[in-house]
Amino acid sequence: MSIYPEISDKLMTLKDAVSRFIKDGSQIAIGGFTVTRNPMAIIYEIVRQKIKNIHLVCHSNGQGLDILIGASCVKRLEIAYGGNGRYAPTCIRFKKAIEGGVIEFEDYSNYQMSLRFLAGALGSPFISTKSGLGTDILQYEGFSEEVRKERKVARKKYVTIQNPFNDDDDKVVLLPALNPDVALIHAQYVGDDGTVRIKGLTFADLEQAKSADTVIVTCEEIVPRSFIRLDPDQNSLPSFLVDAIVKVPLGAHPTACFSFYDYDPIHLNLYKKVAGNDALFRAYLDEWVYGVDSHERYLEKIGTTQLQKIKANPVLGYAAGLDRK
Amino acid sequence: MSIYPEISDKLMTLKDAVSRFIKDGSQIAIGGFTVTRNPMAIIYEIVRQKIKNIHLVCHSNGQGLDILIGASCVKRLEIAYGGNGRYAPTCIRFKKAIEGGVIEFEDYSNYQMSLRFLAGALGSPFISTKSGLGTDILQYEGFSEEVRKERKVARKKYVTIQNPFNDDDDKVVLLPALNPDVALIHAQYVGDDGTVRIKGLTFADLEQAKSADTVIVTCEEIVPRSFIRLDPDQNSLPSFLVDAIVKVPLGAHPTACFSFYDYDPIHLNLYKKVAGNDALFRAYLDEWVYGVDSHERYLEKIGTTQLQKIKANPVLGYAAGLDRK
Amino acid sequence: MANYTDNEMMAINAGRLIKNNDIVFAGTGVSMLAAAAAKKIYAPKAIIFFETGGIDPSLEEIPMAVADPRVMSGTCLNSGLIDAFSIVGHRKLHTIAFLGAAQIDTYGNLNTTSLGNYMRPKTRFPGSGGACDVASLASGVITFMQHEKRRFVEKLDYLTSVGWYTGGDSRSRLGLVRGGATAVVTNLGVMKFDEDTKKMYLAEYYPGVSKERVIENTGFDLDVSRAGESPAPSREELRILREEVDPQNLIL
Amino acid sequence: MANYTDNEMMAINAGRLIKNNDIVFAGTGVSMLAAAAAKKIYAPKAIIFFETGGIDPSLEEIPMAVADPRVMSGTCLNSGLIDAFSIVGHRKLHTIAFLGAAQIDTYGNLNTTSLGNYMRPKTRFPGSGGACDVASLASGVITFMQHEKRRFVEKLDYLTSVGWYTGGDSRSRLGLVRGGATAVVTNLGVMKFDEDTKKMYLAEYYPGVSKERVIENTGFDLDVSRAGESPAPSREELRILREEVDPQNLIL
Repeated sequence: MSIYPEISDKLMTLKDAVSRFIKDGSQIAIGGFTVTRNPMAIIYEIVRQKIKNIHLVCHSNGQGLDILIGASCVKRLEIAYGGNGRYAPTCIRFKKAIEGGVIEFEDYSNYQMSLRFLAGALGSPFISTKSGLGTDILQYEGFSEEVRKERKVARKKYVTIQNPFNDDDDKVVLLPALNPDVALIHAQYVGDDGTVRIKGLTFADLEQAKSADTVIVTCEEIVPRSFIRLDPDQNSLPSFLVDAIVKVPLGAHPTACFSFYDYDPIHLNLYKKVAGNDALFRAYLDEWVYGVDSHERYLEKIGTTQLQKIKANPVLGYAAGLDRK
Repeated sequence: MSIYPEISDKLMTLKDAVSRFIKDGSQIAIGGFTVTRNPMAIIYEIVRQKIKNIHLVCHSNGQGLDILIGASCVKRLEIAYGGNGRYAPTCIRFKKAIEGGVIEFEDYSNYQMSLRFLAGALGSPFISTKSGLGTDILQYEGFSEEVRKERKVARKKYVTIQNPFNDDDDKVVLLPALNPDVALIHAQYVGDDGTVRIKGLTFADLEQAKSADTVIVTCEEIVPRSFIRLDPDQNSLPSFLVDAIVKVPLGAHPTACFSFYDYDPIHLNLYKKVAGNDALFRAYLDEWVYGVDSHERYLEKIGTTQLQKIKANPVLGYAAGLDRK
Repeated sequence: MANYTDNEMMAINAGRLIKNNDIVFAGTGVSMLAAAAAKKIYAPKAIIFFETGGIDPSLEEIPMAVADPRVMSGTCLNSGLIDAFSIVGHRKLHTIAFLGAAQIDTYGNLNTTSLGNYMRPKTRFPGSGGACDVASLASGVITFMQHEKRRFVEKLDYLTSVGWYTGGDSRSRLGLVRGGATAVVTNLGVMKFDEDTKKMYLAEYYPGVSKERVIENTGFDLDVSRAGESPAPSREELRILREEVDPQNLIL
Repeated sequence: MANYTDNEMMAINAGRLIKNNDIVFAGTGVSMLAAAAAKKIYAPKAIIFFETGGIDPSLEEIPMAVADPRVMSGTCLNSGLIDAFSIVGHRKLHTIAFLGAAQIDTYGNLNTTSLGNYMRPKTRFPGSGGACDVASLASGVITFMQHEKRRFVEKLDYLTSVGWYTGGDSRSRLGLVRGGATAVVTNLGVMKFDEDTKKMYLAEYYPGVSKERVIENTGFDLDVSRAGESPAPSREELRILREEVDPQNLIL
């Protein structure tokens, strides 16, 4: 019998979570933001299982985005920002893929993408905003007419209408809702009743999860129901919105996980050095992704010394004094 | 010098908060929901200061709504629900006012009203939903053409459009955003840095506060910055969205305040007995509102025995075993 | 006389309609009882939640309103209205809502707003609250009614919450993608809706109630040809209801 | 040679533009420095916040990205993107955004998307992120630029974030109710915008920089007639910047 009877049907391995829920052509939203809480462990597993033709829908993504694009898993991209702080002012494989014309892409802004997830979560078909009026974001469409006919692609990038509640000339942008096939979220805690708690900033993770057909949550710890229900004001998602739960300590490495660990400057600098060169990048994937069959093995390669360095001060939430150059 | 230097410009008495920020004709949103966290102390003060012609915008309101309407402070009402649990399946003065034709009113639903506050908070001029299609909520308008021209009244109750992102016939309701003049919120905690923390359910309080031009927060306790910033994930509103802070322990009585006190069945039953009769209701106001010049005096009249009975078990959040008949 | 009350019989019959993994939207009064009974007797894996944002509370005491602090205690999550209604309408969930109403018509449309002229009503009720929303967005609605001719009417004075609208496929033609009226549970029996016409019919009448009595108390033509007698509540059902769901006897 | 770096001079000059009670939206790099400097030197009552949702962090260490865990530490509130952008656009707040860009034009419009053809660019940059949003919604924008001809251009390759659009009242005619480009802070000086034409002009040049050098490094006509020399950073400004804002010397 499972030690977690309430979530025994949802608790699974990374391998099973990916093979059950992520398909060729899936539309995927990944949680986190640039250097923090990217669901790296499950992204590495997607790469290992060679899932192709992913339609990625992002606001600001960093390391997760870059690995998926670099490993040729992504066919189509809706994005506001591809960057990883000082370690990659523009994400390296993302930049190469767009300059090389090897992926379909379309630009939005962060608020626009977040509002699109929110609309999907609310069950609203679209949402209105003033953001973007006059910009080339509303001028240039990245997707062709053919792409616009495909599943999970909005029929129009956006629509501008006259505000029907204002008699004066007043233009408003309507943005189509997003309802991805799968949202991948890395959280600090999942209760043994399936309740999810994210600590620190939530970015657009909650809107992404609520808008998705399937939600996979990887987590640092599974904690008792008695703990997670003592103060339910702090919780983020109810169990019934979550389809798969995978316990993966350090599952966001080399990005940060507030109150557990900081981002890993050594690994991100290593990545920065190799990612721009196709051969070196393939060697990186061989060594760090294909060459390890689990996140535990990957962490063994990182090593305890490095992991101790990035261990967060639990009160501050980050590794004070960490050499971040 | 103030003992709270960071919020010395915002900390004030109920009297000052009402006289500074609430005007004849103000559009007001009040927080809480039926029997919980109605900002009663400031509502009583509004009644005492005889503010008139209020335009009240509500989802589900209970005691606060009924007192304001009963005391003839309300001219215009947008509402989803006027009720107070078993103590008033339909709010009594609300019911009389509508049946008597003495206030202008317009009906929406709870989701619709909450979405309208959300749109106001987002800076979106309107928001789309499927809720309400086919109903008389979209058939009957309560406001006249003249009222529709007045400030803070939407030019149209709603608009139905064809979803521009769907080639098939697909109708969608657009609801106009709400941006009330003032939102009145009762919270458990305000930090001495002005940060607001609401415990238990937040209803639509946060959307109401974020959508309003002015926010008045009454609270049970003012707590140190060191406490409220230890876990900022739990906080509800930043200081800069709040214009006035008033410390009023038991400020939601006779409605409940999670983890502090339960609703007061004795007082709500007393109210139920008198509210239907105009003379008795006026006597009630004379005794409990006009006849006391502060919330402290009002609480003295309620008495410690009754207040001890409704004191919440701080872990359960309510008064276990309270006689609620 | 039966050894149980109308409210008990209604709570039990509605509870029997709930299945494991249903997400149950509960309102006040008998709907609160029915939701708690469903969870404690018939469908322990069902989740009870409230429009106010309280999800899966411990319900050690029965809440008297959907904003009662008892709906915030021992929950998995305390959120707010926006979250609650987005759960009601969530595509991946099977959400069942319990509602009450002042009037119902043959297609399960509901009135909780007013009687008489809308602008100057004879009787004003509380209004939609979340009823219109869940009727629009949930997978199904179970309505509690007192079975009286003046409540089961040919034409509603005000259509607050849409059921099967004008029958047939009229609901989906409105633009509503799922849901509709599932059942009506009264003090006399349980009504369901014809799969094609979407008209209400009598599915079950309670022990001691005749089909004729149901017809007499219904203000429109009601097909009773498919009706059978409901099983009486068991001792155990009543025990749980009285001792665990509402031991303070606040609603029973 | 001056005893301070370009980044120090830029952070100090941008910081000087912030007032108490401004709500300052900070990005990465020098904008992070400028925001922290503003708070610690010029406007202690200003609030620094990030598009990621971190509001008023303690900034005991300088964050290297807007999602750095250091923007979540000691805050008054940890929220998310939706909340952050609704703060940027909030009517009751005076919000000033710090942005960087690859290209800027004479009306302060910005490009952070790409050079060359959009679909097959010569150089791809990260994209808008929140830049387009804050340029649309904030009360004002202060942009950090390296002062080079190829960056100060007649025509942007891609207009990611709108400044004064095509000048005059064109911004408000777009439907944007407030905001616009406030200033541009470069390694050579500080540019502002003419009240009527909304064209960029040189307001200040740094000690040791000539008007001619600014003109040489600007790809469009720039009015320098109103320019004066900026005061050099004081010892105290530099001390706070070096010892309190970025003691690890990560960005300086």
